[in-house]
Amino acid sequence: MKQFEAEIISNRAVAPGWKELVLSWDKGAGQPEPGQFLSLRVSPRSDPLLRRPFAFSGMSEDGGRVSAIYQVRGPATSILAELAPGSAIDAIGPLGRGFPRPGPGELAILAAGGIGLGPVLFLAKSLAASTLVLGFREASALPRLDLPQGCVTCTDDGSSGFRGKPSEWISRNVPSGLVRLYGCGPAPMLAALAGLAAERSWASSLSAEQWMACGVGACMGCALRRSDGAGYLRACSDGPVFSADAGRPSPVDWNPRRPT
Amino acid sequence: MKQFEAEIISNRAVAPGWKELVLSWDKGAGQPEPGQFLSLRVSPRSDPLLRRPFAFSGMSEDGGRVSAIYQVRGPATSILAELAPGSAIDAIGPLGRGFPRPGPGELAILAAGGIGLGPVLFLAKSLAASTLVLGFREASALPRLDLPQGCVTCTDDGSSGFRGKPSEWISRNVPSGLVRLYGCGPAPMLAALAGLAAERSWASSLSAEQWMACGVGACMGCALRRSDGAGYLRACSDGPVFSADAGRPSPVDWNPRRPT
Amino acid sequence: MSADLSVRIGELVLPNPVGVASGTFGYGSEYEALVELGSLGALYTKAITLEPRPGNDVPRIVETPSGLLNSIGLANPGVEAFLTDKLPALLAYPCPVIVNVAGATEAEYLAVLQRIEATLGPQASGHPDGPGIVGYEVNVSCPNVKHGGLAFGTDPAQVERLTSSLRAVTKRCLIVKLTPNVADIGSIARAAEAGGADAVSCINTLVGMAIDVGQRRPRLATVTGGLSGPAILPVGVACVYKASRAVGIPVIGLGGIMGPEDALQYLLAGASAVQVGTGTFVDPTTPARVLAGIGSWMEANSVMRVADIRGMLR
Amino acid sequence: MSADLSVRIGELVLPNPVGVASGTFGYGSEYEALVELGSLGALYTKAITLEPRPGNDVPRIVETPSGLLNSIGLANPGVEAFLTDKLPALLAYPCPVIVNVAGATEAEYLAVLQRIEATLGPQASGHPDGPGIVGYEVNVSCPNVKHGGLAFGTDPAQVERLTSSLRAVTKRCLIVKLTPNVADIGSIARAAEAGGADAVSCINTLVGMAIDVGQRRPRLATVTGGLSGPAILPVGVACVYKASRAVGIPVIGLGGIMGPEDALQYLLAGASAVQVGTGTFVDPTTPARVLAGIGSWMEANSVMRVADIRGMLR
Ligand SMILES: Cc1cc2nc3c(=O)[nH]c(=O)nc-3n(C[C@H](O)[C@H](O)[C@H](O)COP(=O)(O)OP(=O)(O)OC[C@H]3O[C@@H](n4cnc5c(N)ncnc54)[C@H](O)[C@@H]3O)c2cc1C
Ligand SMILES: Cc1cc2nc3c(=O)[nH]c(=O)nc-3n(C[C@H](O)[C@H](O)[C@H](O)COP(=O)(O)OP(=O)(O)OC[C@H]3O[C@@H](n4cnc5c(N)ncnc54)[C@H](O)[C@@H]3O)c2cc1C
Ligand SMILES: Cc1cc2nc3c(=O)[nH]c(=O)nc-3n(C[C@H](O)[C@H](O)[C@H](O)COP(=O)(O)O)c2cc1C
Ligand SMILES: Cc1cc2nc3c(=O)[nH]c(=O)nc-3n(C[C@H](O)[C@H](O)[C@H](O)COP(=O)(O)O)c2cc1C
Ligand code: FES
Ligand code: FES
Repeated sequence: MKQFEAEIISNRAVAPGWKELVLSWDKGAGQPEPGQFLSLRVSPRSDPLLRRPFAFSGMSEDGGRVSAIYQVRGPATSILAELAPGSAIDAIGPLGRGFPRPGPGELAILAAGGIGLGPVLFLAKSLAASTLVLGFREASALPRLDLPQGCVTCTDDGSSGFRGKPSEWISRNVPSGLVRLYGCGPAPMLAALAGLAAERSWASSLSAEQWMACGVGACMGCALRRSDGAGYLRACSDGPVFSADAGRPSPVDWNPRRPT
Repeated sequence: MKQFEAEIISNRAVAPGWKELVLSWDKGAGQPEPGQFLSLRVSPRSDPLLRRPFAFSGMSEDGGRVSAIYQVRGPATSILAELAPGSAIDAIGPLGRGFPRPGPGELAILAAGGIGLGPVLFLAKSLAASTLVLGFREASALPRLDLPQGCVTCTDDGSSGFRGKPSEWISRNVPSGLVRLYGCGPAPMLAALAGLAAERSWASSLSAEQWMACGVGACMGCALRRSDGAGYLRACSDGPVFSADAGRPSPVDWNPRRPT
Repeated sequence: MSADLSVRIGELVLPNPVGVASGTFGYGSEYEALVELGSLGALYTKAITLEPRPGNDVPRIVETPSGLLNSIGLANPGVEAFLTDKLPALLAYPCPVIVNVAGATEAEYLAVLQRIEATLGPQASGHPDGPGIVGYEVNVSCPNVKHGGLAFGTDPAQVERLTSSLRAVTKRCLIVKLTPNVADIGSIARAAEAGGADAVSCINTLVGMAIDVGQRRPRLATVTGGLSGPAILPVGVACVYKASRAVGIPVIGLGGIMGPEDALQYLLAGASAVQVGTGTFVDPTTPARVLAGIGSWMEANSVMRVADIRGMLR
Repeated sequence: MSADLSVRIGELVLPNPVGVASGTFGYGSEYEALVELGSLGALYTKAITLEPRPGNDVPRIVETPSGLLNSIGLANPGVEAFLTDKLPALLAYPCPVIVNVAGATEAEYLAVLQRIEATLGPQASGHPDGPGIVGYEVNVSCPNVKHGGLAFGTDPAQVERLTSSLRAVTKRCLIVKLTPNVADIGSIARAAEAGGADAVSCINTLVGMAIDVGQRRPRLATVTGGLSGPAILPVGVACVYKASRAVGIPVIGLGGIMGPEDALQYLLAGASAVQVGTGTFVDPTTPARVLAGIGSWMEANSVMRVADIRGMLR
């Protein structure tokens, strides 16, 4: 983990409202793993104020460049989208705990939706074999990226590939057996994946999203409710990836309901 | 006066730390006069928050474009300096009261320093005859602009033109007689010009600077102390140009001292 | 059927919930070229005091992160000049006008109100939902010279007494404008209600200070000033949330409103209406954008009456 | 001769005026990879309570204009786990450590302090200018459950009593951390001084609230939270200006410090030292940049001792 001035190598649109950022990487910071993230300060002014977390979507062979795929959502990502190649940006990383490797004999099933695309693509690239299932709203949202051969695309409206959610495709197409289900995406998707894994007694490693202030474990802002009710875990440093195995239930509660 | 989205036509460097902005002008707003200003909102975010005032430095013949010469000083002007031609900017103008024409027989002597350059150049262009005296720190600060023929340049270090301040050049070179002394620049310069005019019984029209919040006369934020002690005047709407004649002293106190 | 944007405050009916805040809109004429006065829910004037006041020494304003710090002081021509020079134009405006009143003693507030009431005459009967001077907003953030200079608005007893003595001299709408510089804004709001106020508005500015470290001087001639703008938005929303749960009378919310979302935060927190202050300086279209945005939100959420928004927070 | 950056607070000498604020630096280890602990003037820990506390429900943070609104709550492992799990590392750090203490009753604060004192033993004699646990910062922004939930820090009498009972059990440096959510911070600072505090620090967060208007829900699970960051800088500077003129003991300033100029505003306003909180989240180099910038300013202004800055405001 290190803070340094990264150089923006490229910042190109990959789909409507989606861009891919490529940054120079300081090797002294350590080698990023799939599931880990970096935090960026997009502006020296105080609005927007906080750093923003983005998961790695890849790394160059020599380790000198990293990438992230991001959605333009609000103030920080709008500013980020305007930054030109050659400009410098304040980066901290790698942060958090990434995806564990599959256990012996475990089949790796990878599911991504929304902003989960980047980390899951990175994970797919790092594994010798896996089944990759990507969810999109519709065909036009498919990114102009070299997606791995054989990857399954799902769309909500059936305009490309499977009609439905990645969890539905997996539930219908993956036979029971020794599986580790990997996933990153919106909260309802994580809840569906966690439910599916529990039902099939699969191991699972899911990546959580939560608002962050420090990104390094100091502020307790990114708390996630523990599944055992005994308080909270930090998304940024206890996660963002949390795993469940046969004997060990997920440490965090993936159910997105909010108490009233 | 009107609020409209202006288009940035050009935004080029004219000296180290100085730029000239050219904007499209909505003729429905009315025709800007020398000494008047416009206010710009440089960013949709809330830091920097307030609009910033800039004096007009010129207008195209057809009235469809206006310009301002500005110094990159702080957050707002730094953001402004990065805006590319073609982008839109929220503008309000023309604001304030500009320079009056010289009276019958009055010789127009124009002095500018620092950010006073723009409005004074605009005034010079609008007058058939005038003596224009411009002050700079040193030769390298001279702007790459078509300065009017015969204009006098002064530098603090004598590296170009007269060594000294515009007020000193004027005091030595302008004979007593029917003169209107025009000026815009830093507070000490205005104080010197006001003193000189009083001493020689010249009429004067000087443009004041003050922090502004609304720019239209509503907030009382841009107050300037009255010379008669009876309260305050507003730089934005009572000014920014304030005049003194033989029988009528300057309504504002040009002495920059601050009470303790 | 189109949505009902009107706001009821006591007997008063305002055409829509978006007003412009005291001290940020002069006496209306200054913004006439840029803002359509007929679209304002209410125009709150700059504070009026008994005697003319020149205002504080300069500099009076400085920008802070997402904020504006001001020490204008109560610069105003005094109630007599107000009545002769400003009132005729205010009465002719196509929007309701609320006069903001300030003073250094209870007697001073009272004298201002009595003088204006004497000029206007008692309120016409029926529901005054048209233009004209429809009410008063009492700025209790002023230091009480008889109580060691602490603001009236920091002491419930003083607020109640001041409110009830003003209540006695006017039937027009009486709004008490609360300061956020207190530990428990609910208790101050309750005091205003007990004194007979028709509504409370909050918040006035937060006490703040900025220093020029190069010059080693306070940036404002008065050393401290009042902080407004987006920086204080969350403080204002919290104050409205608490005040609206402490009283039965309407609460008018303000502080840092720059767009419709900010205004909707106030309405959902419990406000019946809002005011735009610093937001008008930054963008004079703010009041109009806020009103339009509230309308769109109501449509999207199938809300027919703006008055219903305050009960919609989950 | 090089400048003297040391800060004296009672018997305590801190190596430099720039500390990191409670709750924003964990227990130090979290930032070890990014911030050189040896360069900190002091490390203020996350609040410690008697029992372990899980903290508030989620979401706990939301960004506001130039601000951060949080409702972490007093999430901490409790004093026993603190002593076994956190203390050994804290004692080994190359910087002075100040333990932030919180509670719901006076007895709870007292028990925490007694428990820590019992473990550490009485303070070594002489000037403790080295590392180790050199003092306590008492967070009086906590609601007092025995007084209807209003924060201890809003009532001078409660602050004085709490301070003096804590004073009785420790010889270590005792700092009372004031809340800005009061009408007169000077009176609270005086109460802390009367109770025997060695210093006061201010400010803690301002009460704030944010609403998701799409969801129609408060953005924080706890509804209201505490506002920090640059938005509150002018409020903090004003509080320090007032508090430092109300008491003879040192004042430690914090709230919104993002760079050297902000810290110098606090020092010129009357602070003897500062703390960086939210600024560390935004840029972990902030404490180091602030310290370096204070040094440059001192050189440019020919100031030899950082302690002299507080008298330099014109
Ligand atoms: C560990 C982690 C990894 C991430 N990786 C990526 C990535 O690879 N690509 C990517 O596009 N985004 C990623 N994000 C989300 C990204 O950080 C946010 O989209 C970004 O901060 C939005 O900033 P903004 O100012 O543009 O929008 P904001 O105004 O801050 O947010 C816009 C909307 O996005 C949602 N949102 C934003 N941030 C969060 C959050 N932390 N938790 C929950 N909801 C949020 C909210 O609905 C909000 O209203 C990641 C977040 C985390 C915590
Ligand atoms: C009527 C008027 C006309 C102006 N015309 C021009 C112009 O033609 N060209 C130009 O470059 N600038 C002009 N200015 C000044 C310009 O508005 C400021 O330079 C600009 O607002 C600085 O914004 P910033 O955020 O970049 O810097 P800030 O951080 O706001 O200011 C940087 C420094 O500049 C000084 N400063 C900035 N604004 C003012 C002010 N209003 N009064 C006194 N001191 C100030 C202060 O010393 C401050 O520390 C004019 C100002 C006024 C009031
Ligand atoms: C320049 C200025 C002058 C003000 N004058 C007054 C005043 O005379 N009376 C009053 O009650 N409030 C006054 N206020 C406070 C505003 O009405 C409002 O309460 C405050 O600015 C918060 O709202 P905002 O953030 O939308 O500006 C003034 C505010 C500003 C910025
Ligand atoms: C996430 C977070 C947690 C905090 N926790 C504590 C705490 O446990 N005890 C305390 O006294 N102050 C706590 N504070 C307040 C800070 O120490 C500080 O007073 C406040 O944030 C203002 O400073 P800043 O603007 O530099 O952050 C916390 C602040 C934040 C942002
Ligand atoms: S973001 Fe601070 S602990 Fe995770
Ligand atoms: S800037 Fe508002 S009155 Fe001049």
